Amino acid sequence: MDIDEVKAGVEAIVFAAGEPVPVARIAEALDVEKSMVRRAADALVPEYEKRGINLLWLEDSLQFASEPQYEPFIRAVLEQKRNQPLSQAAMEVLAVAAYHQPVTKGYIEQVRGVECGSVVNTLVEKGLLEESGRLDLPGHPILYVTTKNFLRCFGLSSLEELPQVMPDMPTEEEKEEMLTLFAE
Amino acid sequence: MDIDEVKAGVEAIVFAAGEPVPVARIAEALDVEKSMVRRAADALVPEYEKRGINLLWLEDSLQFASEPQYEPFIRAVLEQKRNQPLSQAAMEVLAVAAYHQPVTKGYIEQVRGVECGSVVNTLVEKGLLEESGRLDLPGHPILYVTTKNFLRCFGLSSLEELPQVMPDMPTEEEKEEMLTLFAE
Amino acid sequence: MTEKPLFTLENFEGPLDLLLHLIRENKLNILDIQISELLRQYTDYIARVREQDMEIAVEFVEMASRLVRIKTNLMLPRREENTEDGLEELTAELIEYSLCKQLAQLLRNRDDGTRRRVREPMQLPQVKKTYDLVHDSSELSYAYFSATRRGKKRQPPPREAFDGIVKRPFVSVASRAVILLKGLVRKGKLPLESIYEGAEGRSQLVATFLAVLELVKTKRITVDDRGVVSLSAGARAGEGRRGANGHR
Repeated sequence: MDIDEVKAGVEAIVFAAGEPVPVARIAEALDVEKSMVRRAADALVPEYEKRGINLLWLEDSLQFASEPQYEPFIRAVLEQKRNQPLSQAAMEVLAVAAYHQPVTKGYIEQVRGVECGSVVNTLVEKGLLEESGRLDLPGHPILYVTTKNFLRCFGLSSLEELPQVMPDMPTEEEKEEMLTLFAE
Repeated sequence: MDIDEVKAGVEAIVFAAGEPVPVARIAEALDVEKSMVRRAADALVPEYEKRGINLLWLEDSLQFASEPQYEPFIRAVLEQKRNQPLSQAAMEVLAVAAYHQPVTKGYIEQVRGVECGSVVNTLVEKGLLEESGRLDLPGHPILYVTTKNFLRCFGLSSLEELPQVMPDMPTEEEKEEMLTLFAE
Repeated sequence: MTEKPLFTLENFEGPLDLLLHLIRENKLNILDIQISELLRQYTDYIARVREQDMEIAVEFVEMASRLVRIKTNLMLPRREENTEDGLEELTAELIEYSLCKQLAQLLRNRDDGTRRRVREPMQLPQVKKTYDLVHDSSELSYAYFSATRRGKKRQPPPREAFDGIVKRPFVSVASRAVILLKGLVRKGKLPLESIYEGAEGRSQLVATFLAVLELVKTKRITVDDRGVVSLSAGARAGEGRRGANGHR
């Protein structure tokens, strides 16, 4: 199989699967090396950049998705209402989970200081969080991680691309003040 | 909107719709003339000819479809999924269903403390659970039982061979009560 | 106070969120919470919400009693050096929660999470989906115990097993820096290794290490070649100015 055939194979498979497909599975189906699949995908990604469909890397998986700027037209054709943006509670739960995964509900509740079981369940239903085993503790709390769908929704291709906040060091002034305050 | 934007708009809309989309609806959503949509589509069709995805005219509608010659590979990838080992969440849902059958989704969720609709659906798809009537309660929730394939998969010749977990099993009355309380 | 716009508790994600709001509104310093003032603001706020006949969620009430407890601890005559008054813990929680909010905002800025479409998997006829693998039946009983959370109920787990769920999730560098500086101010000098002794868990160790690095880099503290940490000469100039604050 030459690279053009692998490229077309990747397109066909990723299109048909709908969901993110791991490179390993594509390689197995096409009976070529994983490195060749990666090379084909890396060549395809820019070809789709200016199109209405994009080819996305999500960790080591591939998925086709519509280009976000055409969402209003798609909505018009499918006669759908605008999706409700995520609530503040959902964003905060997602943030804690994303930056500290795997996390338990208890952990998230501790950071936020409020109960959040139903928010976690909603995020699981929306496919933004998923279960990832349990912690070996009494009560066996469920561990949650973010999904590939989460990466796609937030325009990330891996968790390493999560935006970073500056380390929470106090400013020079605050430090000066702290030293004054805590001097005895 | 220039022709390139219309082309990208057509791609996004036709991709997202999944089914054939009439030119008239695309033109309306993009707020351009139908002739312009046709022109954009006619330009797109040859661009997709050598790819793994094709853009097809069906009467006066458009649809994306994977290139037929790649169907065996697509089939291979779609079938690989069934040989992914069950996730822990799936195993737990299956275990609860196996020991308490017939059960509703609501009952399983109550036992595990988390939403599990999509897991149940996957288990049905994998032929490990099947529907077995409905509970005579408001909402008429579906009852699930394990299948013959389930027995085969765990090397059991009947449900009586399920490993014992007796001390923790609820009594018949408790179960009755739970079914009533946690019907979907 | 009454001229200020009235908020309802619905505007807040929880008591920590309300506290952060009050701290910002009143230009208080999160690293130096004046507990009496914060408690007053907080109870005023709750009282105003109550006047509107609104339900006060239990966690808001719990926070009020926690603030009272901290204030009481601080008013008691100084006891042993390391007595926890609860203020440091609250400060760390507030820093951590404000970090969580910043991260949530960063995520939201990237997208509202709903603007890309994907396709349903193609339905090919005769694709076999039936599960083929074979498992030992004992896996079912393990999964059952796990699902019902009844496994290992009777054996207490090792203490470190709780790390990560019971411990403070974010141990901020800033809060470690505060603790370290307070220790130095009280004791003058500290051996480097003693600074790490109290650290519980890896994230605290890392945060403490980063705090030391930062304080050394900004010349707030010095570490001599015997590994003794002390406040830098410049920093010591601040000593004794504290009395005016007098809240603790």
